[in-house]
Amino acid sequence: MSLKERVQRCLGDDVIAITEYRGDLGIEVPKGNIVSVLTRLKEDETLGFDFLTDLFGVDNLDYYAKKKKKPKKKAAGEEELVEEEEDKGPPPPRFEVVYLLQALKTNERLQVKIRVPEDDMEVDTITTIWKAADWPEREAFDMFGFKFRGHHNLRRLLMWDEFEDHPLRKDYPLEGKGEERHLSYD
Amino acid sequence: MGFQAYQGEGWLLTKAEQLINWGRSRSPWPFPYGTACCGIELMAALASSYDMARFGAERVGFSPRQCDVLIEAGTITKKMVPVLKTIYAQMAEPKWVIAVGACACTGGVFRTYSTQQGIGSIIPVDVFVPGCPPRPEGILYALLKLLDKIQEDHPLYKKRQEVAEALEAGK
Amino acid sequence: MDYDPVCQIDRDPDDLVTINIGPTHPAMHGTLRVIAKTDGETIVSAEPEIGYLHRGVEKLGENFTYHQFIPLTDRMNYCSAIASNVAYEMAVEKLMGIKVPPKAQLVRTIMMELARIADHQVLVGILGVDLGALTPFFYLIIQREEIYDIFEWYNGARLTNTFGRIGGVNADLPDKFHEKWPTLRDTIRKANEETDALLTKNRIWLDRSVGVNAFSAEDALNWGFTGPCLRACGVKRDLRRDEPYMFYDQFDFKIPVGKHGDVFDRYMIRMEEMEESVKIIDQAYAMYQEMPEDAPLMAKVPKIIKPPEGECYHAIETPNGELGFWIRSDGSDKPYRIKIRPPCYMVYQAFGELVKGDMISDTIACLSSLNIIAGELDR
Amino acid sequence: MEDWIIDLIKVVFIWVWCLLIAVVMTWVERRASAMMQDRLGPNRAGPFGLLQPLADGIKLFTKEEIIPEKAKSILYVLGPALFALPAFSAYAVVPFGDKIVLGGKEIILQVADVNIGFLYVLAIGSMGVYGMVVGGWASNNKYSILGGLRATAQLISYEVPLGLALLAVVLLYGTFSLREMVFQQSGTFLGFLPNWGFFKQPLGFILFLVAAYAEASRVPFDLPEAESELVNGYHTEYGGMKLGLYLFGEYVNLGTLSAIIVTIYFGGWQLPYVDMSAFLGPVAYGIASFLVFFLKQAFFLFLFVWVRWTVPRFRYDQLMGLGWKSLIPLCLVNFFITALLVQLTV
Repeated sequence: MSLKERVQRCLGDDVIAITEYRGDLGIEVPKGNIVSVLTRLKEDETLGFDFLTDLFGVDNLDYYAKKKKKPKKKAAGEEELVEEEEDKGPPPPRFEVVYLLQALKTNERLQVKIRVPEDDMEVDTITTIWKAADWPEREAFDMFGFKFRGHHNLRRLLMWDEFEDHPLRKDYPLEGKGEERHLSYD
Repeated sequence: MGFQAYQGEGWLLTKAEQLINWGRSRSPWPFPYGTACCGIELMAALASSYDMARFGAERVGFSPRQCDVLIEAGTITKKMVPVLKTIYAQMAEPKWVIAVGACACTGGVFRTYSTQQGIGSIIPVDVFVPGCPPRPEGILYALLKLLDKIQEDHPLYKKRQEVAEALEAGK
Repeated sequence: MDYDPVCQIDRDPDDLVTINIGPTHPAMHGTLRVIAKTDGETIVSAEPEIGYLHRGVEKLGENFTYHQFIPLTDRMNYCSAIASNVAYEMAVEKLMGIKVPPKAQLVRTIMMELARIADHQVLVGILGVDLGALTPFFYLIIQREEIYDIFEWYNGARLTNTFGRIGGVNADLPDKFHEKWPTLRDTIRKANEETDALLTKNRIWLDRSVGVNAFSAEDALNWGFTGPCLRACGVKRDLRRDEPYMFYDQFDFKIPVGKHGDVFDRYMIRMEEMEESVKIIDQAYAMYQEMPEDAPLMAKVPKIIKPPEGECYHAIETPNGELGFWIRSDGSDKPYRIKIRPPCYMVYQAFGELVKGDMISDTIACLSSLNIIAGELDR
Repeated sequence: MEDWIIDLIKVVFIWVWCLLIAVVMTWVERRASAMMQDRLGPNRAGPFGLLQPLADGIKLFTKEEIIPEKAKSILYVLGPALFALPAFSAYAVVPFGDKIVLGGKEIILQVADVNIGFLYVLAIGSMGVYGMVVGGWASNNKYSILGGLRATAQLISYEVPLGLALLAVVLLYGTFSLREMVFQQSGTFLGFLPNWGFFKQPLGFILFLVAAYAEASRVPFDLPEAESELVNGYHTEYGGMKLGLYLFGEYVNLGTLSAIIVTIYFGGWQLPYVDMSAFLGPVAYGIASFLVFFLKQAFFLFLFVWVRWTVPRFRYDQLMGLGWKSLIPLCLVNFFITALLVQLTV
């Protein structure tokens, strides 16, 4: 059975969309179910995605803006669900969180995505499943502003604590807004 | 007679200055502030093939109180700026700074929100070494340039001059 | 009074001393910082703080074209820049669906394995320095200069090589390489033997490294370890074997695996991997010599790289472990989002866990043996 | 000549000589380490970089004197002095040569031949730790305090094996006077070996050597300053000539320890199998004995450097374990065996 079928069988209705590009399988799941989905993926015998490779955020602000302009220039085999949403309903959620999983036994990889709207940045933490998610979640908070519910130490990781913005968002300028760090020693 | 010293450099003063400069220029103990790629080249410059120790730049110390030349090799991010300032302030006079690499000179390719665009705007720099990263020879050349600069310094006379100027101003 | 499970005593939390190690501490490699709470010499808790070398590489990547990004990958893991270059190039090639000609792959293999040796040599040298043995560092550096000579002949740079292009490599192996390699192989082995004699057979060295910071395989996988640090814990996992790329499935090489995941295992795995890398280069070079002189070095690649929309992840085994690039393309000439998965990022976040209950000296040994490269860690 | 003038000359001579050894040692350390590491080492100041220590000295003298704001200023200044002085003082009882006859007057090449010289050395030797502790504490820096604490524990722990190893020697020679000990080492032992303490006390010598390395806090026992761990340990906050005093004091310490090793275990100024006084004139003999002593001392000084650049550093608990669990029991064993043998032979 191919990986795609196995994942569909394991997750059932939780799979909102499936993409496949150059052999990389990606699934989109509802935001609220991420912990249960990852737990199932980890514990399912036919899948066994027991290794978290990485976790990060993506800001789709420019992506959607660009798509609206020229919707026809699209490669075949891309996410079709997204396109339909665009045409009809309200704009899709701005942010994405991507989880890269790996099955050590079968050497298979899987991308799991959730979409996070700008006005509700809370995501459940997965540090309960993998400790490896500790810093990646902090970095995602630092760079995009996701609030990981239940994370034990959600502080800025790369920027200093007093920094206010989220630099990897698309509306943040590359050269910054002139922030400077001042330390006072006592 | 006492006032004469203020007039210009006397023989004694010049000789003493020469001696001090001789000592200082042959014993520039480095503070290797290697933060990024240039730090590896700085390491190579300190190691056997290039051997910076030939010029007396030995006894690599990580205590700023004990070092003379701050060799800042690598990118300084905005998060690091206060640290660098503190380190520089902790060093004892006379102190010199060599900025190694494009990042330390101008920020280099990293023209971003988090990178300090050159350390020249934070602390006074004596020698800039371009390159990304510069070769160890470049670092050695910068050190030699710095030693030349030390040789031309006036450690005593300058102070006398300052005293004289302060006296003048006081009158 | 709280019961402290680490030291197994009751202790008033106010009695602890907070020590700030870094970022200019000699053992912190310039940009790392650890805030440690200690009871005497024993570490009760240690929290690493990073970001002192965060240069915004990922943000820059969104503003650079695909080719322009290659030099930035040099500056990530500057100890073995070539491995980072190839990792990125292979990710873009996967995104574009480009097949790289075999000769270019062999050139890449040879250069990458040389970079692996250079990286491990720096690590072993620095580990020695941090444990107080300075001389092996100098022996290894002298020898490493010869590897740098080869890099320099290839494209003029010693450290940040900007090796290869998307779709292949820009040049063949330098002519001098063919004369140099047989002698270089011997000097690498000689330097390793000298280091071995100075360190591995030294009782103090063994005392300082055996059993220090032992880490179980289960924990290591949970924390996302890859590369030598994971193999030291006893997990036989190497992307060169498990997800073979290039010609690694045709080469005959061993994957050294440790048992306890302590400092000594990490050190020994590096020492043995150098030997295996020499073997791989020998085999790759033999295959390379069978190739015709005028075999192509570049695949057909458009002048301006505009991958079709989509996203993919590709990882290879760099000296530190799995270095992966996740790239999303929106069809333009610049990547929409690049996410780098640096190996030591995952390793370093477990640092607090690793050193808990050890002594201050062990912290230093542990940090060196993990081979944390700040450029890659903070990006 | 008045006696006190002679004494003064001897004191000044020994003081200058100590300084000279310390100065030359900084050069030797740098050049020898360079030699071991396939480098050249400092070679710009004077021929072969011989004037390098002078350049360092000038630089350190003309450096700005910083007393950190939060430091305890009196103790901060006192620290280096407390460290350097005992090192010099210990030299007072070391016989650095036999005797020299000048103008019919016999001059002993030793500042003071006290009959408890041995105890004096031990007492003064343990004073050095005050310099480290006071310096470390007064700096008001956590690394310095840790360095100072390590120094206290280490030096006090290793005083014990040092003293025990020496005690066996006292049993052997039956005297506390260092000069007397040297005289007892003339002649041969078992018919073919030089009658040196080393051959009578091989285990004692090794124990003493290890303890001496710890007392001098050199690699592998350089935990008080442990560069990669505690930045620079107890002298992290020191710069300028205060640092210079610490560095000088360390080398003077090495000189003293080497001198004691030579005196107690290697026959002092005596050559094996040869009696120099038989064929040398009184003045020449004095100078020759001094040179022989110096050569032996130089070997041990070089040994200190050699070990420094070869081995890694101990961890704190291993250091303590070595001291209390290995050295002290061995010292006791050595002590009892010696006592037994002395009892049997007498």
